[in-house]
Amino acid sequence: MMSASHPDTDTAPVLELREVSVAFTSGAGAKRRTVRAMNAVTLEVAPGETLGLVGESGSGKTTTASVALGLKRPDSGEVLLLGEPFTRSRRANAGKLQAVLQHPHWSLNPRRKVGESVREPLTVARRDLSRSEQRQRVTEMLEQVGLNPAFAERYPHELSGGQRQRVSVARALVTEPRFIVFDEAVSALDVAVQMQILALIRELQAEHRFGALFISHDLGAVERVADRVAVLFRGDLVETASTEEFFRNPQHPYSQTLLEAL
Amino acid sequence: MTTYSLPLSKRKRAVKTRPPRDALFIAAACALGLIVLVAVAAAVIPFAGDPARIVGPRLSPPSAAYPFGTDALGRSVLARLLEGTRTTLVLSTLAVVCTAVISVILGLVAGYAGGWAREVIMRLSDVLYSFPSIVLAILIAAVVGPGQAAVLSSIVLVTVPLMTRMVSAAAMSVAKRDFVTTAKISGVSAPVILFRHLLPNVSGTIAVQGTYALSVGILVEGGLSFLGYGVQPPRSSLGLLIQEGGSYMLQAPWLLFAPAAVLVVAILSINLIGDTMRDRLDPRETRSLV
Amino acid sequence: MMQILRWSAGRVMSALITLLGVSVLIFVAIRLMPGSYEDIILGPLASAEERQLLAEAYGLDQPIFVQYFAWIGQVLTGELGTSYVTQSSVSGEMLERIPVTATLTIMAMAVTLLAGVPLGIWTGVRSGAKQGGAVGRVVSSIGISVPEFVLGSIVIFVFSQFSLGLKVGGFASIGTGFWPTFQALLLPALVLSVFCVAATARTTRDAVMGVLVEPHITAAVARGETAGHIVRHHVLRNAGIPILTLLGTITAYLLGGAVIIETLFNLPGLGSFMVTGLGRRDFAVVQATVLFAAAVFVVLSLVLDLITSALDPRVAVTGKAGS
Amino acid sequence: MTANAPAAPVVSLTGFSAEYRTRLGVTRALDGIDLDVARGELLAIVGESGSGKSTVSQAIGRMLPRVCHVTSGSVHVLGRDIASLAPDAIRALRRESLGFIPQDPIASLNPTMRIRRQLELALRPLGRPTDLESLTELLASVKILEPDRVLRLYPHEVSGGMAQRIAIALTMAREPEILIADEPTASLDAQVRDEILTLIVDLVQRSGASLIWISHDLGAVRRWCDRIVVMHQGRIVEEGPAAQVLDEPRADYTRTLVAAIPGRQDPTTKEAE
Repeated sequence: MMSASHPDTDTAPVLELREVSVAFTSGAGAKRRTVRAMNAVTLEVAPGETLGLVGESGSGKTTTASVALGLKRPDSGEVLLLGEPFTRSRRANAGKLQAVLQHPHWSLNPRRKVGESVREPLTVARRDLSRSEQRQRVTEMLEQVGLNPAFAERYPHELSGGQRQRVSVARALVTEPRFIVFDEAVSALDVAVQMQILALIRELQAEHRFGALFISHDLGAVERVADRVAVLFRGDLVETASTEEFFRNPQHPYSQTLLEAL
Repeated sequence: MTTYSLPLSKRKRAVKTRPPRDALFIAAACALGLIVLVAVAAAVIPFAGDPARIVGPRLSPPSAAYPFGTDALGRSVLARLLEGTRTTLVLSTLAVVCTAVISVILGLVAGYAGGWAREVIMRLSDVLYSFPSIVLAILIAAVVGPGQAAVLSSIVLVTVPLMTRMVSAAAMSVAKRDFVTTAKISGVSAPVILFRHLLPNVSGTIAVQGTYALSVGILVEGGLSFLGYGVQPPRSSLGLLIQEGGSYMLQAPWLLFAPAAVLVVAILSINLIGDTMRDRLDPRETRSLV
Repeated sequence: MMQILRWSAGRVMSALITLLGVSVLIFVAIRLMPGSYEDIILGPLASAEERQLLAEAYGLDQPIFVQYFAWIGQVLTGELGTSYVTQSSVSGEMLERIPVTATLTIMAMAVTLLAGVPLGIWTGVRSGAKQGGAVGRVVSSIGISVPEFVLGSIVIFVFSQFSLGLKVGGFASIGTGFWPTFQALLLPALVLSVFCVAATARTTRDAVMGVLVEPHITAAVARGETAGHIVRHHVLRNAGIPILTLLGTITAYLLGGAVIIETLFNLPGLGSFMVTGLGRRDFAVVQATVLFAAAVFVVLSLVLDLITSALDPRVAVTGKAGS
Repeated sequence: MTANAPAAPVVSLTGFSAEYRTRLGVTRALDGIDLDVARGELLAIVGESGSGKSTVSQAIGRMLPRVCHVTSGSVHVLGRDIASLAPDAIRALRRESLGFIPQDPIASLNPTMRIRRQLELALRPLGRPTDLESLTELLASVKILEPDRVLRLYPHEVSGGMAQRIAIALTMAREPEILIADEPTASLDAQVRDEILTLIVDLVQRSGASLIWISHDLGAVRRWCDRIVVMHQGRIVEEGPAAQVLDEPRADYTRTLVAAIPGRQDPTTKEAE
């Protein structure tokens, strides 16, 4: 079902969430509490655009990330990736979407060489490429993220946090996905390194035109990398605005407290 | 001891942890190594003579001619001890290898799949775990009949529950890591995730639990053979030798003390090695109030 | 309050499922045992009719799960079948023997708690100190490296060799008053408890060390509270939960150890009954004693589980015991 | 606020260095720290995770973890070198003069004990009244609405903000001369953060104690503290009055830190105080 408002395929939204709701129930009996992680969240990410998603812990950011990545099936509402709903098998979407997650320490399998980790998505999405062709793409990707290709032979523990996140970005881009989720991708890094990674993401997005959902509690990072900003407060999407508009005068009172707290 | 300034982010850590230099670990490793070496060597070059041959008068004390004395039938105690140690070690090691294979498969599936698969596997291990080890061994000996098969299957069924639980817990914590989530998103199939991502990162737990299982194995073999339902004469094992030693201990105490000493030293060194490996695997912060 | 009831109902259910599993395992094991009963009772030369008669008497010709439910029905009514060898009822024999094993295990459990837990706490609180290293580790491992059958044999050797007062072997039946029974069981109970004291001390030490590094202990230390105060009020309470769960495993050790100790010291308890049953291929006895041992363990673990949930308030909300 | 005559500093670290020796290798946590804290001063130590700011706060109370070894220098608290203090003396110092406000308030309370019991246990050795009436009053002093209900709860049943108020009440009831707060609002929500900070500063100023506040939140630090110390990888890279350090940062590192605060056009423009 193509959405009418975007007839032209290359501007059709990469990711669409329509009225998506997710609830968790914890405890049981008298103390049974259902926590509404997402209530009727609707958002879109266009190709080449970065949508910043901000909110505090417990606002439903992480749930939104796992729904957008097809890891969690919503209780109600629709999730469309490139216009198609998520199917049961993840193999179908292999290569179309990827993620860069928060903990640099655990973003790579400590027992495998860095090159192998970056090559892994290719072994599923690009079986047509031979092993050496896949290795060749890995070398190209490492260079694109500003790492010396010789790193492919190293183990993750020999790299710094910043370098490990660069490798994650390389792994995310190696299959040329149309949509990438950055879930707190730079929060665990030093400020100076954060700046470099954020700049890298902007550069690569300009070149590869992927759609990105950049999730973070750090407004500073969002300001540097997002085209539009959406604010989540206890599962409700309370405000969506262009970045420049959002930082100049936030509408929703909660957004104001967030900005004031800085 | 040179201290050098290392910025926190570039902390150097070798994945292949070097063997620890602490004295206790080395002592335990040497003791165990010696026992294994001598027992295996005795099979290749029977320097202590043939365990089945009558070499001298019955129950004669240790002397130059018979270094460990002779047993109730006049056989060399040293020769029988070496053969007994070898049987116990071989049986326990073989059993632990089976346990490891079973527990790793069940543990990984339970840890990664979760849901009903995990529930079924945990319930089965609860059932086996409800039997005191010697009681389970007796039940199996009744089914399989006394002998080495009973010892082998008893050790496996006694050690599988605990090892499965430990592997499953470790697998569950690794499954939460980002690199597993990313593999899932890349469409990597579950079996590949189990063996390419979970198994190598759980190998530390497997090694530690395997070591502890080995010491439990020796205990179970000893107990079952001591009761007479494990290894059957004329073959010998540490448990059997201790039982024979027990019945003649008033006239010939060396029949009891030799196998008892070997058994205790073997189990002690295996436990110490296991403790050291466990502390190296996840070094815990400690505090002393004193 | 409702929450605790719901949570404990869950625990009772899983214990029942485990018990069911245990009974199925034993029933299947019995059916797999080599040589049908007919050979044992009637001898291998018995004619076909005799075998058929016996089979009907024991209901062995019905389909397997009918036999199972018949068997379970008997077990639940306390009727554990008749011994194939002595033709006397197994449960009668067991009732006589239970007090022996019970006294033995309770005495050993008392020694375990009185010695094991304090030893564990003492070494746990000092775990970090300099000398805590090698000595602590060897001592904590030696206890669990000397199995009952080794220690028992050596103790018997020592006591019979040098007759240090405690008589070995022979056993005044329970009836003849408390003191002779106590004296007869003291030595076996002590031998049985050595392994359990070591295992308890080891686990208590780990539990205490685990609690000591928790943030609320750091806060207490930062408030300048004395070590005694911290241990008494904070460490014991938080370490209590893992120690209680340990008691379930300790009971399993004790029941297992009792089998060896009773055989070694030839005490007329359930353990020796089980071993002789196995020896004489008297499967009704093996079946009943093994089921009894497993049932005691499952029931006790359930009781301990419920106690720990009552002690740990977090269970009321999160539905699982705080680790 | 600081007395003009240079009164003896309540806390002073001189040439203080420490390193973590673990199986993974040796990592230097602090590299020659010289820091003085005057009586009644509100000092903030800012820096990123791994800069060593928490190690400084632990060193003051001699609460360094076992794997952290002091390699040089000394720490003097109220004029006494804490390294030389006997265990009883250091305990007395912590009990009478030092106060710690935890980063994770809920975790700093005993999970198996109701709040009331914990307050009694902590206050009785100090001779403070522990009857229901005075405990309720104590909780009211930190603006907890229904103190009698809270007293009956278990730690996992109270909110983060509530638990922090309890921790503050517990600490301030001992009237410490030096209060060390290691990221007191890190685990709290935005709205609650300001209330807790105002509460801490208000109580500190009223009691005349010195506050050593560890934080990575430059905005909040700027509003409350007299002096700021910026730390990076175990060294103090800059030190000075709050406004001057944040508006005209001399060290490059401070400049990148300040630039990272969103919505700030240019760090050098003068902010209306």
